[in-house]
Amino acid sequence: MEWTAPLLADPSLLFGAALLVMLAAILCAIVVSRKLLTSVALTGLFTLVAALWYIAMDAPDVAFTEAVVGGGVSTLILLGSILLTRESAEPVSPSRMVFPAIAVILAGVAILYAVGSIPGFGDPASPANASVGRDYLERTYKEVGIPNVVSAVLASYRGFDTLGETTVVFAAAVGVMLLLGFGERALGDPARRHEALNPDLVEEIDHHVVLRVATKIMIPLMFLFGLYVLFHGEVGAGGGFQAGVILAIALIVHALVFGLSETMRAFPAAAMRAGASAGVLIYAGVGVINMLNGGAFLDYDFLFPPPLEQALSGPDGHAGQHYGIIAIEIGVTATVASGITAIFYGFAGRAPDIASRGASRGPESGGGS
Amino acid sequence: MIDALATGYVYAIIVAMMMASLFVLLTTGNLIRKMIGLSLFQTTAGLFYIALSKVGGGTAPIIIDAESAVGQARAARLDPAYVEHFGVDGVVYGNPLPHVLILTAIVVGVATLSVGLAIAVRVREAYGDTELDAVRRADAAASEPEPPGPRGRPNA
Amino acid sequence: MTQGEILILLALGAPTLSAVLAYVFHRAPDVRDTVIVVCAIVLAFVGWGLFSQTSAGVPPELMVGEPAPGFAIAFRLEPLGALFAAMASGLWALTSLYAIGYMRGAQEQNQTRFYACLSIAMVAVMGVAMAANLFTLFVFYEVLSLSTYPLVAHKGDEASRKAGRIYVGILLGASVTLLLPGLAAIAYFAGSTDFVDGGLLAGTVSPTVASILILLVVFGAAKGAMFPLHGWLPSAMVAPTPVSAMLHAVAVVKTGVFTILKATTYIFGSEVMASAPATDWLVWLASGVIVWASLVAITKPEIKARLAWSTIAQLAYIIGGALIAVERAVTGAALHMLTHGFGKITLFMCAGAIYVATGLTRIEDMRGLGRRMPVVFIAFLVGTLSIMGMPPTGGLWSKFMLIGSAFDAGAPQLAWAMVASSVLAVFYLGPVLLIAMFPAEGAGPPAPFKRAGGAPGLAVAPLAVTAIGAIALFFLAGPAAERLQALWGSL
Amino acid sequence: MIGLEFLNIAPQRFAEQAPALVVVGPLIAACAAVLAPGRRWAWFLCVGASAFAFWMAVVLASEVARQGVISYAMGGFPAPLGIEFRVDALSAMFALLISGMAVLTAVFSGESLETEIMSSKHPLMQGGFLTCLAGLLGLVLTGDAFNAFVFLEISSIGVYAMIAMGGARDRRAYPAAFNYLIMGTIGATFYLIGVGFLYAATGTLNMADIAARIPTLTSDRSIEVGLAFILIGLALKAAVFPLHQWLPAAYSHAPSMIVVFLSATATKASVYLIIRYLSTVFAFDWQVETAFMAFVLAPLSVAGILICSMQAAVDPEIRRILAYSSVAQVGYMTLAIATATSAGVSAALFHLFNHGVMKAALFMAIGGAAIHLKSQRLSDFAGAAKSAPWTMTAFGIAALSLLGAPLTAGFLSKLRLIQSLVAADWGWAAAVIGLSSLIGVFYVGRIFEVVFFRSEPEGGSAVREAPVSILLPLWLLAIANIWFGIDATIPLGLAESAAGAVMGATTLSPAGAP
Repeated sequence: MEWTAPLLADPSLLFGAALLVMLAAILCAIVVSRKLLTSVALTGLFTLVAALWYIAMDAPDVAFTEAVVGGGVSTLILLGSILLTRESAEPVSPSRMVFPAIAVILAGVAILYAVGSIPGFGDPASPANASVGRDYLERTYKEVGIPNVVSAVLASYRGFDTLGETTVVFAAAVGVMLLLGFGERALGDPARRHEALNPDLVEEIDHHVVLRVATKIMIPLMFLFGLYVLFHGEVGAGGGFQAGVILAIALIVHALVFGLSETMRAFPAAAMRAGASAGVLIYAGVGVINMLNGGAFLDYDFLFPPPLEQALSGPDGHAGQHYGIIAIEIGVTATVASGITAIFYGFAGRAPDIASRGASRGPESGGGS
Repeated sequence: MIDALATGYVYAIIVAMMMASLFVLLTTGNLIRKMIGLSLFQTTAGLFYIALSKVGGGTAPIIIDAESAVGQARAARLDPAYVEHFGVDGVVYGNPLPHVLILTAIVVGVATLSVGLAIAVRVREAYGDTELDAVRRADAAASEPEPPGPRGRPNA
Repeated sequence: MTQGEILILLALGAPTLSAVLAYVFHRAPDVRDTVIVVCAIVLAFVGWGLFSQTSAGVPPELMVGEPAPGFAIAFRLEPLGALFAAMASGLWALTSLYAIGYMRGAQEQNQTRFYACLSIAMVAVMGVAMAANLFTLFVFYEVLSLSTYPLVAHKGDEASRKAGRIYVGILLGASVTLLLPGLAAIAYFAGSTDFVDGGLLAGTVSPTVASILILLVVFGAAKGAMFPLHGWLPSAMVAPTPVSAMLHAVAVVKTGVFTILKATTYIFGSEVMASAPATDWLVWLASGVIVWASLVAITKPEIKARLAWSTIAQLAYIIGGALIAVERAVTGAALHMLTHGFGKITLFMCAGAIYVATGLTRIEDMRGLGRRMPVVFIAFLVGTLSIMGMPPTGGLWSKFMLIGSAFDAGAPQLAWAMVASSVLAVFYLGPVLLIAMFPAEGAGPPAPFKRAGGAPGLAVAPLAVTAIGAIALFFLAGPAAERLQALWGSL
Repeated sequence: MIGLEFLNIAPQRFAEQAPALVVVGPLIAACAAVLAPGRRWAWFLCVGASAFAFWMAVVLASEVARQGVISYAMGGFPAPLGIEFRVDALSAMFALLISGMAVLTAVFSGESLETEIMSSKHPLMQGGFLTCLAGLLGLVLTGDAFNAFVFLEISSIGVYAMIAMGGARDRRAYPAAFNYLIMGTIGATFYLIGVGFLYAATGTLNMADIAARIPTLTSDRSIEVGLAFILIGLALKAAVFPLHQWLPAAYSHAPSMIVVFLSATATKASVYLIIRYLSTVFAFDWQVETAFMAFVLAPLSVAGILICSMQAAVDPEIRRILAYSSVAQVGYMTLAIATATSAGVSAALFHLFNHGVMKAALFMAIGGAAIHLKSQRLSDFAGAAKSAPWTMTAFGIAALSLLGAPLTAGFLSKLRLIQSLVAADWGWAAAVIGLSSLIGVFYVGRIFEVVFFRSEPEGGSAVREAPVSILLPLWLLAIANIWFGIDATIPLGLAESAAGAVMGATTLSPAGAP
């Protein structure tokens, strides 16, 4: 059975083509722009459009993640670091471009040469789509018992990858804490506490009582939404990771409106550090419990001792898988939410120094004796 | 040939974008811009994977009942033989595996980005600039007179 | 465990122990020096034991292990090695005594490190002498290079560090770039690197390949100081005199020529050597070096430099003999190792004694010293005679055999070069004696002693013993040569 | 086979879980270390977890020796549905090397961090270190191409930050770490793209499964390009010339603990993955690959060996000398691998093991001796042997091993390399190794001369004897350098069986000292 691009049968293909062209245009703009702020804004835009394209490609989970991460967290960190660094990049002399250009063109030609032998776009019979990928679709409901196949693969079949991914976030949080500290300086010096973020911004916000009130209502809602995304991940798009990012963004919004020191009092950096490692511990702990019950690492069928598993799951089975996935998703959420918040504290806590010292060198506090 | 163009354009555009972001990354001397390039490069690799996962006429890989309204509507647009052959229980789905991989890759990307930017901030604090050229000049100037004592930062 | 194995272990163990104990007792110099001398004397007896075992027809053997397939660490004595082991261990005992006298007299720094390195060098020499295959030999050869580097750079000033750089650069450089690939290639062609009577490679390689391998070995073993890799030897003379005496008259340079001798005898064999064109080139080169180095020696005003250049010439004798690779030549070469060892160490020790007593190194300053240091200069005379190959020293016999075999083997150029060099030796060593014994009229009084009482007894006694040894060899050369004949009898 | 079987005392049920435990142990400890109340606790956790990982690695290695390849299905889902840990002799060897080095580094880290990093950050450093350890171990055990990517990132992302922590002493650490991050991430992304191509062509991510499906494909264009991308990506991570530029700077400015560990393991893990792809996923007799190795890998290795040796010979900073030498040594390994013979791979692995042992000792000695010395210029080590005799003697032994002096591990590995090259009829390559050894004589000689024969500067040297907790692992390594130079049963056995596992039967008989 051949697949011959029935464009009309699948309107998302047309939609996707348009989005791709948009992506290419945005990227061109990034290549030529030298203003860092413009580049960052365009990068945020790029990821949002990419998220749309993912939806067109039937990948809502990826789209969700890309939107919250690329459009949210990445852009935020980039903006924060521009605040801490400089505004525009030096121009690149053409002579410096020769070698990279050759390398890039060579690599591009190589890929295109290979792409020629890849089965056509959208081909359901391609090796990628016909082998393991299809197996998951056929087996998930029987073996794991949840409708969202992406969640099932993510949390169960390839749960070990996801443990790794959580560890990466943990490691990044550790790294940023090492490099930039825990934002302690925002707390340490009362005189500067108020300037924790861009002083102009803080001043502006003070006039906006409406904004403060609105934020006070918004943040619980965001928390609620985060929890919804977490627990809804089995059924629809979403999951622990997206939930964690949303929770972190809620905290960041709080910090933007009420000042970093307020947020750090409510959610201390030490708690974030604990949360980041607790998340990984929960995840790995589930795996260890599985091993103790006689299964392989992360084999949630062994989350409960076999008799209890029988009792809990009834005829359909999969109680272990359900609870296991929820448990590890909670772990992921904990690590991601705390980790990203800690990263944000690190960057934001650095701001007063830079602001007060201008281009001079900052003091040594991240390390050294 | 036409077929190849009709389906291959996706990969062509993605590869072009991939290479453009790599180009930004390799040429610029600005740390922040380098991180932007790196982040875009990773995103475009994600686009490539997701392009692989597309199944014509498919839907998101969240199991739905073929008898439900949504399922019926989905199936109605496709050749029944096609659905029979490539669908699972009467519905054609996208390939979930690349989605999972790219979810992971996105997370890895943001982790790298934050660590990279944190280092960039420290570079700026230590050298007063985020251009690699300026950093190089400062290092060259520092190593020129060969001070006999510790060569750490002046205010360390 | 057989007696042979015990002897081999002792031969390696005694100097090792000496090195360790030197560090253990570094705070008590007297204890340290006593221990070193005791170890050295034990080793001398062990060396003699090895020699008598071998000549009694029960060569000691010991297999240690095979760190890499085809490359075993193993020991087996044969007459050549037994002779070398006996000579080196005997001379080491004397050198230890002498070194203690010298180092104390000259008040050198870092004595513990010095003795430790000297002892390790001795481990290496014994390892080289007893090696059962080229790999083992190579291993200890390298250990020798590395352990003697601290001795050369001993003083730590710029000149000695520079000498150390040249020393280690040439020796290690040559061995890793030439000898090691040569070793790997030999192992590749023959499947092992064992020393086999009649030659390991006999009948397996073409003359061209053999030529390449011969060149790799002869130049790779740069300790033999073959031109153009001789530069390290004169520059290493900045080392304290016991080092020059022991290492650059006995251990290091002899290890170099011993390696070549072993390789030509047991790896290549006389037939391969005779068929390879490289042999001819090298014989010509050796002949040239003999004459040229002797001429250079005459121009050197420093006594140790003169001795060093003389050594380069004498080593070329041995290499020449090794290249000819027939029975008589190899016997002569081995014997020459022995007689030259005794003669040259005597000369070096004399130079050292003079230095300790007066601080002088230039020959022209030594006027009239002969009357004040009679023992030293009589020994010097004996050494000179030995180098020249004159009776009543053993040097006569070894030169005789080498020259004779060179004529027999159709290499008259080599023979004539040796004759010329003997004559030139008169010109480079004679002046020392002349100036010291018969100073020119009105040249002023002899230089005063820098050290009260002149050279210490510990620095004089050993050189007297070696001088007597050089004379004794005149009578013992025959029996020694007979022992060596056993080597050919087994063919 | 490995001489460490006596440590295999785990109960059977425990041993069955060893593939997972070896990674999960350090991972859990990493989280705990970050939560640790004080630096002592963090240090204990670090040492304990590394020791646990080493024990598990021994269990794994002896199980592999006993029963052959071990397959462990993560989550209970068999490959290719789930992620498989596939442990053969090659993986076991690397797991042993990495975890063994981790134990020594962990012991070393206590005092070393004390002087380099403010104490409130020690738990974070230890946590980051353990994360990296878990990542490297996962990298060498996993049988899944994408999972390897994840582990590649786990093992690097904390390291980038930890290298930058050297900036407190020397601000050049920051740009160095940044460059490493950029290069490392480009490498990882190239790898990711390469895996994408393999996935597009075969539809699976399990390495063994990919290998099984490749022969059934009609066109191998995407396999070729996938291979190219994977190898370029890994070569970046392994610092294969000319993609090594990040390494010297990163190694010379990072905190000692990180350098000690990375120099012995990090680039090695990427070399592992290169071997894994070349041998297991693709076939060594595949024509494209043979051509690639003879015409790309071998010339690059030679260039790397010679150029980096020369750079080491002229550089004024001691750690950078060693870092350049590391790149040259990686060149030795890739050169031997490029012969595509079992003897070559075995020699490369043998050298890799020995090089880990010697470089860790060298960096450890420098880190220990220079504990109060902020500079790393070679000239500041003048006369160091006087003020720190124990530390510098161990340093000297390791330097001799680097030089390839007989009776040290380095000598045997050099000999094996030359032997394998001669046996493959690559005499010219053996000559290159000889030539580079000659240059090695110069740079090691330079260091030696300064350390042992230069007199101390006026006012005494700033170099001090290292504390006992550093001397202990340091001397263990120094003794290992000598021990493995005399009796190489353990590393040679590991290398032979590892090469045998990926190449089929070995051509050289396994050695064994009587």
